[in-house]
Amino acid sequence: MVETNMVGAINMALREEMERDESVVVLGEDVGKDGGVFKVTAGLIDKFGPERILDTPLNESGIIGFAVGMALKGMRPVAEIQFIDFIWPAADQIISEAAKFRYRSGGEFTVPMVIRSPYGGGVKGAHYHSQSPESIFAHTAGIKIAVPSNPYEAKGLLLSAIRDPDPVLFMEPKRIYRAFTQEVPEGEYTIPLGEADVVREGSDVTLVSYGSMLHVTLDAALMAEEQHGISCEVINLRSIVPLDIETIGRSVTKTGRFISVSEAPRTAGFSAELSALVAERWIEYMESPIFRVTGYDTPFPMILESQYLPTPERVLAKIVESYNY
Amino acid sequence: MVETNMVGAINMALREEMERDESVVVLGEDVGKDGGVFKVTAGLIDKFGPERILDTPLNESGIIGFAVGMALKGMRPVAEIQFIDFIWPAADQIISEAAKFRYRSGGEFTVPMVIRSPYGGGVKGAHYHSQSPESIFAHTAGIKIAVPSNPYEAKGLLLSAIRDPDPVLFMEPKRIYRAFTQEVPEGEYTIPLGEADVVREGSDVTLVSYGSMLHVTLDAALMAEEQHGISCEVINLRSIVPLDIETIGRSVTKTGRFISVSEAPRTAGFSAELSALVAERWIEYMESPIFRVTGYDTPFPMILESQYLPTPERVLAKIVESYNY
Amino acid sequence: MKVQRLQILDDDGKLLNPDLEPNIPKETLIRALETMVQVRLLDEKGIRLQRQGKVTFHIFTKGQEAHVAAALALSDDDWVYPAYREHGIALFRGFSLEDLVNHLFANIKDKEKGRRLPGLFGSLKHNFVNPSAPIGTQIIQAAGTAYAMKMQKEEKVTAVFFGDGASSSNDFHSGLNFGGVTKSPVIFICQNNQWAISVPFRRQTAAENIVDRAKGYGIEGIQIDGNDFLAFYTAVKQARERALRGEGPTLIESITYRVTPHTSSDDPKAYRSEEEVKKWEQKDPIKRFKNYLIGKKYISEKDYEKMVERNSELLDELIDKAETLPKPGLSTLFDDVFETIPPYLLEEKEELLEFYKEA
Amino acid sequence: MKVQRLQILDDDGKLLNPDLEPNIPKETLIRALETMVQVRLLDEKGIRLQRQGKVTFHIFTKGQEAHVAAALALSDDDWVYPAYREHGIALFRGFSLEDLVNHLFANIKDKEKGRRLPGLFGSLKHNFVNPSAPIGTQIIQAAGTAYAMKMQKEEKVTAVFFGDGASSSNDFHSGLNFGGVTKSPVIFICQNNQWAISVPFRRQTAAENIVDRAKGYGIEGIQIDGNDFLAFYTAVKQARERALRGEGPTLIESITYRVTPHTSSDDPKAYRSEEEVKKWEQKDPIKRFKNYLIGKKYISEKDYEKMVERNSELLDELIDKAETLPKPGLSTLFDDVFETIPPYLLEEKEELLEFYKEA
Ligand SMILES: Cc1ncc(C[n+]2csc(CCOP(=O)(O)OP(=O)(O)O)c2C)c(N)n1
Ligand SMILES: Cc1ncc(C[n+]2csc(CCOP(=O)(O)OP(=O)(O)O)c2C)c(N)n1
Ligand SMILES: [Mg+2]
Ligand SMILES: [Mg+2]
Repeated sequence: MVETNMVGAINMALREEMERDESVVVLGEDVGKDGGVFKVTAGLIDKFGPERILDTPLNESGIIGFAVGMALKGMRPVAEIQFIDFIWPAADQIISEAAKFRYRSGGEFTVPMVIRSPYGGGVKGAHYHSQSPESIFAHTAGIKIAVPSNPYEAKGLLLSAIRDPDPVLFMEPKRIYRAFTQEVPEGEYTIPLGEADVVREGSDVTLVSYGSMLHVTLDAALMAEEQHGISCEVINLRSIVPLDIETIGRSVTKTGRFISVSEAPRTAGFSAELSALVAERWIEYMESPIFRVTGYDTPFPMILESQYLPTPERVLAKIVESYNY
Repeated sequence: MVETNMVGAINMALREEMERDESVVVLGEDVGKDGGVFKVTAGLIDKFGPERILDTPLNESGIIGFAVGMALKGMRPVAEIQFIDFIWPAADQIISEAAKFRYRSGGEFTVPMVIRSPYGGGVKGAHYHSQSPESIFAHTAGIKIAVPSNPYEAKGLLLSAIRDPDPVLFMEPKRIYRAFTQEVPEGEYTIPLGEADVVREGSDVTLVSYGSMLHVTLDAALMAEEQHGISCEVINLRSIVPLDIETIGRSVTKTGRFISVSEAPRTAGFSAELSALVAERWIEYMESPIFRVTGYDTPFPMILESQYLPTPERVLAKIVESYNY
Repeated sequence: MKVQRLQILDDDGKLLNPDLEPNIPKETLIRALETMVQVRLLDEKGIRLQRQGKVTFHIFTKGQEAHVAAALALSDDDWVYPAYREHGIALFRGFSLEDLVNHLFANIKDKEKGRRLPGLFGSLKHNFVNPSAPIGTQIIQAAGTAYAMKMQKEEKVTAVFFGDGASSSNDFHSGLNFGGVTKSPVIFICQNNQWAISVPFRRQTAAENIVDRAKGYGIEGIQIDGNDFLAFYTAVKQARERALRGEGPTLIESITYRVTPHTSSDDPKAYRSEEEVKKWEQKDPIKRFKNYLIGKKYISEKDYEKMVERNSELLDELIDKAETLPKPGLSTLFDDVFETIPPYLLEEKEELLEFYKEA
Repeated sequence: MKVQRLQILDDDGKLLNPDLEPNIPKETLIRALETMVQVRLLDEKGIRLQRQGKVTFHIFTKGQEAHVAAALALSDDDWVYPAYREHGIALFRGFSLEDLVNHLFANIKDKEKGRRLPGLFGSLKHNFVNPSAPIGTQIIQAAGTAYAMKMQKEEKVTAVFFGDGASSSNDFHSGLNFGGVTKSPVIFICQNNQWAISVPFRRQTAAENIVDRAKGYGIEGIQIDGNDFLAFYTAVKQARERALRGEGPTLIESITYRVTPHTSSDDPKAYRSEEEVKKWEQKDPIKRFKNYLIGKKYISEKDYEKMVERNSELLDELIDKAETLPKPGLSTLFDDVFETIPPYLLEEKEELLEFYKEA
């Protein structure tokens, strides 16, 4: 066991997996000597050398396309996009290539690769160092998406992602990269993609979230309990694709109330998908509207980011509204 | 009045607008002598010359980035992406640039431009000549989205789009480019972005769709009436952003049943947003689950495309399920 | 500064420069010619099938068959990323005509399971990568594959084909740059056939030649007569040797011409003159290569005619068979999205199967 | 083949080649020096403010102040797309220090309404385009703006700045290609400062020079000593003249060096030696330009010191004022998404205002 933060846990996962499996390669901008702008890959180049920890030219479609080509040839690339806001030049290589190779080749050519990228607000990063585009990739058949919410999960999910036979987008909530530490086992353990975690049991309202918003949600649940005696069940999705619909169903049929919390803009965000799923499957259980607490439909701001982002208070208000409906 | 199909109506809109406004420029691959692979820009180069009908190199981010630069300098570019499946190299120029310029510059630098692109299945185009990525752009604050469903709308919406002070994605349902003709007025008329059209009134079930799926939906409504005596109200969105939520609300509070129909993959598609809106606003009116009929969460197929796409029969089955719930 | 263009055969197939004649076994040369003939026949029959409504689409290759030379210059273990006019390489490597015909019909024996436009096929067994439709994406992927080969310490190279249009794509830029900076064993082959659908080369770029880009990426460049089988062979062979010596990538610009429409959906009358096409038909690569073989007395005109006839009959048989085969079944729709189908997709599958059982 | 690099001043600011000395009025030169001094001071004060937690972020410019020369070579009506180390151009054109300081503080007078990282500002009035953060995107936009100028028949050009890292971006490729093929009046200025955060130029590309790319796009290219004010001026001036004569784009590669960390978030100790930095500090562009002006007797060392002092005091005053101003209000969050706020966004705005009124 090591007491470490999320940065440390991801670094540990990469280090161990690269020791275990020669075919794992890390590539991206500044991942080498610099250890990445968040130091997630710190020290790896000393151990594995500049061929396996490859500093690339500044071109995200290049990074992903190059990784696709490596994956096709039997490597297990872990590509870093420095901020997920910079992923768009690579959209074609992700959406048209990585996600479709298996299907378009009738199962012959496969792309086992991971795209790691810090996402989300809360660090005064403004428009281009803050966004959460998970719903866009969730809409893309052929790619899985994992979002850890703590160091332990980060390591376990990343190991699953690297070993997965298909492309996985691994979104790292940078806001909590160093927010807290946790005991993380050394050596091998995995958390399967597609299994949510009920992190708090409750009977009145179901709250669903992931990544850094999970903590906002948990704070709100605590406040709801303490201030209003409302008992919230909190589900941590951990992976968005595949989605653990069953766990959501089990909870919502029990509580009859549902709120999802995500920080991306509201329209067509992943919260919309969660609402839609509940509304088409379990509407007869619902005792109040199916709510979402989200970012707003504006570009990501800077000075006003704490008002833009969901806060425990905003989630709490919806919990109370839902409960008293 | 001219009797014309959608290709003719769009061509007419471009021609008239270019005559009226010198700053309108068309650019894209093969838009010149070839008139576009669907002949939408046929003949325009003869009238306006190769500077205003600009054949570009094969690079979609180039097309959009070049158009952004023109728009900033006071032009009104109408950029064609040959198939919307090829829009991904331009994702960065659309999402990070066109959509955010006004906001990031405090309102100073603006990008009045249109991106025209054929979308959707039904032409045996397989993975890369069939997709419908509207939800991805709907999730992007700062860009509007219009989707006509007939020649009349195509012209009226396109004129609004070109005159709009902000970037507009104009998605053309290629499957019905030449499917039918209609009387289209010569000269000026516009259909505002943000106003849906109730194309069929009804009392039992609300159906919402747009583009080529509108016709599938209308066929289903007719079958529901004829075969089951179920009265469907059909709403044609015409624009997805801004969305006419009011018209949807008026209908669903009357019928108490809701189904949206869109051809994109289900997960996080635009139908999810429609479901979420209804579920958070009007759940107490609902007498049955909030349904969506969509494509599946696979890459777009070829041989099996008629099974992949929503059909009147599939919509009808949901109507009956909703009605009998 | 005018770029030198490598040419070994003249337009009639006579040796321009005997010193440069590569040394290739007779049988290999004849097999190459046969492959080129098969490609030409597939073109003729493919467009006919499309006109008859029997296949959905056709992509032409006519006039670009000299690409088969690359299959000789490469080892079968080398990876090839085709654009979509290079299936001669797969055929030369042993991908069967039967599989190809079944693919065109998108029938139940189609390895691509009826999912692709006819012509967009690959074969892992033949190290022939399944192509995309988005233009250019394979260029950077090829660089990555070559880098993997280097890491895996395999004595292999990766070759990638793309058009003049694709030279404008983003992935051309990143591909050449990543390939160069990692000194990966990759060969970039631009089939500059002068047109990207209706856009002529002079509107694709202001550069005089695509090969002028090599220096800007610190890699080697060579321009060749792309209708000259021997020049094609020689350039690829040299590039391969350089790559294996660790000297990095080569950009080969093959000057050729698309004498046909772009695809079955295209009509070039709108944008180009017939004269230009006529001129280029004089440089037909099959004619030149065949004459070279006749000149060397490896075959006779008669042999060639028989070769055409034999392959034509074979193809007709395969077509007749392929036509009768059923299409892939409904449940294949959900295969291969992921290695294992996740629960939500299984639900969708069951929903669809249930619906069409009922219907 | 070694590329020739244009240099007019030596490392001490003496004229290397008097024949090439441009003819610029004394007052203009002094104003340019003052602008460079302001830029340097903003750097020193900006990083201090960031360290004190008063502004959120700092981007350095030190060592790249010679870019101010471009402002002299261009007309004020020409459009400039900066990367993010070129605010000297805005200042030279009259963008006020006060506005810039308010921007750094993201206060209520910030034209960018507190939305941007400090340093990412533009000004329509000064034809100085609001920059992105994604690297390279402005290069193709600049080509489009230049094309618009041509269509509008204005006697103007567009100049765009970007780094060596940005030369790898997709938009570099499309920008130079679109600019070239449309022969638009655009000047591409690569500030090759040898580093892209921690990635050295030799790992950015295998090309020896960025300027080697010009030929591959059929455009003109020139390499300059980017710390030499006079070389910078001359290259931009010539490029502008070519552009206005309708001869198309020029790629200028300015060889310079980032003597500072990348931004306030960066620590270069991890990846480079101090020696290299020291060497480049000898080529300081302000020192060289100042010595040139002293050599011409346009100013004295004393004048220069006063100039620094005066501007330092001015900046301190502006900083003190800016610090006290409030931040932009909550309702600005929803402005400028579109020209007119649509109903759904108005609803969101009301929801938020209501919530924070209650809270
Ligand atoms: C990204 C992208 N944009 C547009 C298209 C449509 N398209 C298909 S082929 C083609 C022209 C390709 O030209 P070139 O690369 O020269 O290859 P050629 O067809 O001449 O062999 C175009 C524009 C596409 N497939 N992908
Ligand atoms: C598309 C994109 N990828 C990554 C980044 C992160 N990033 C910011 S600046 C930078 C390096 C830029 O180097 P260069 O272009 O040489 O400019 P310089 O900072 O040296 O002036 C990187 C990688 C970014 N802003 N945009
Ligand atoms: Mg071509
Ligand atoms: Mg740099």
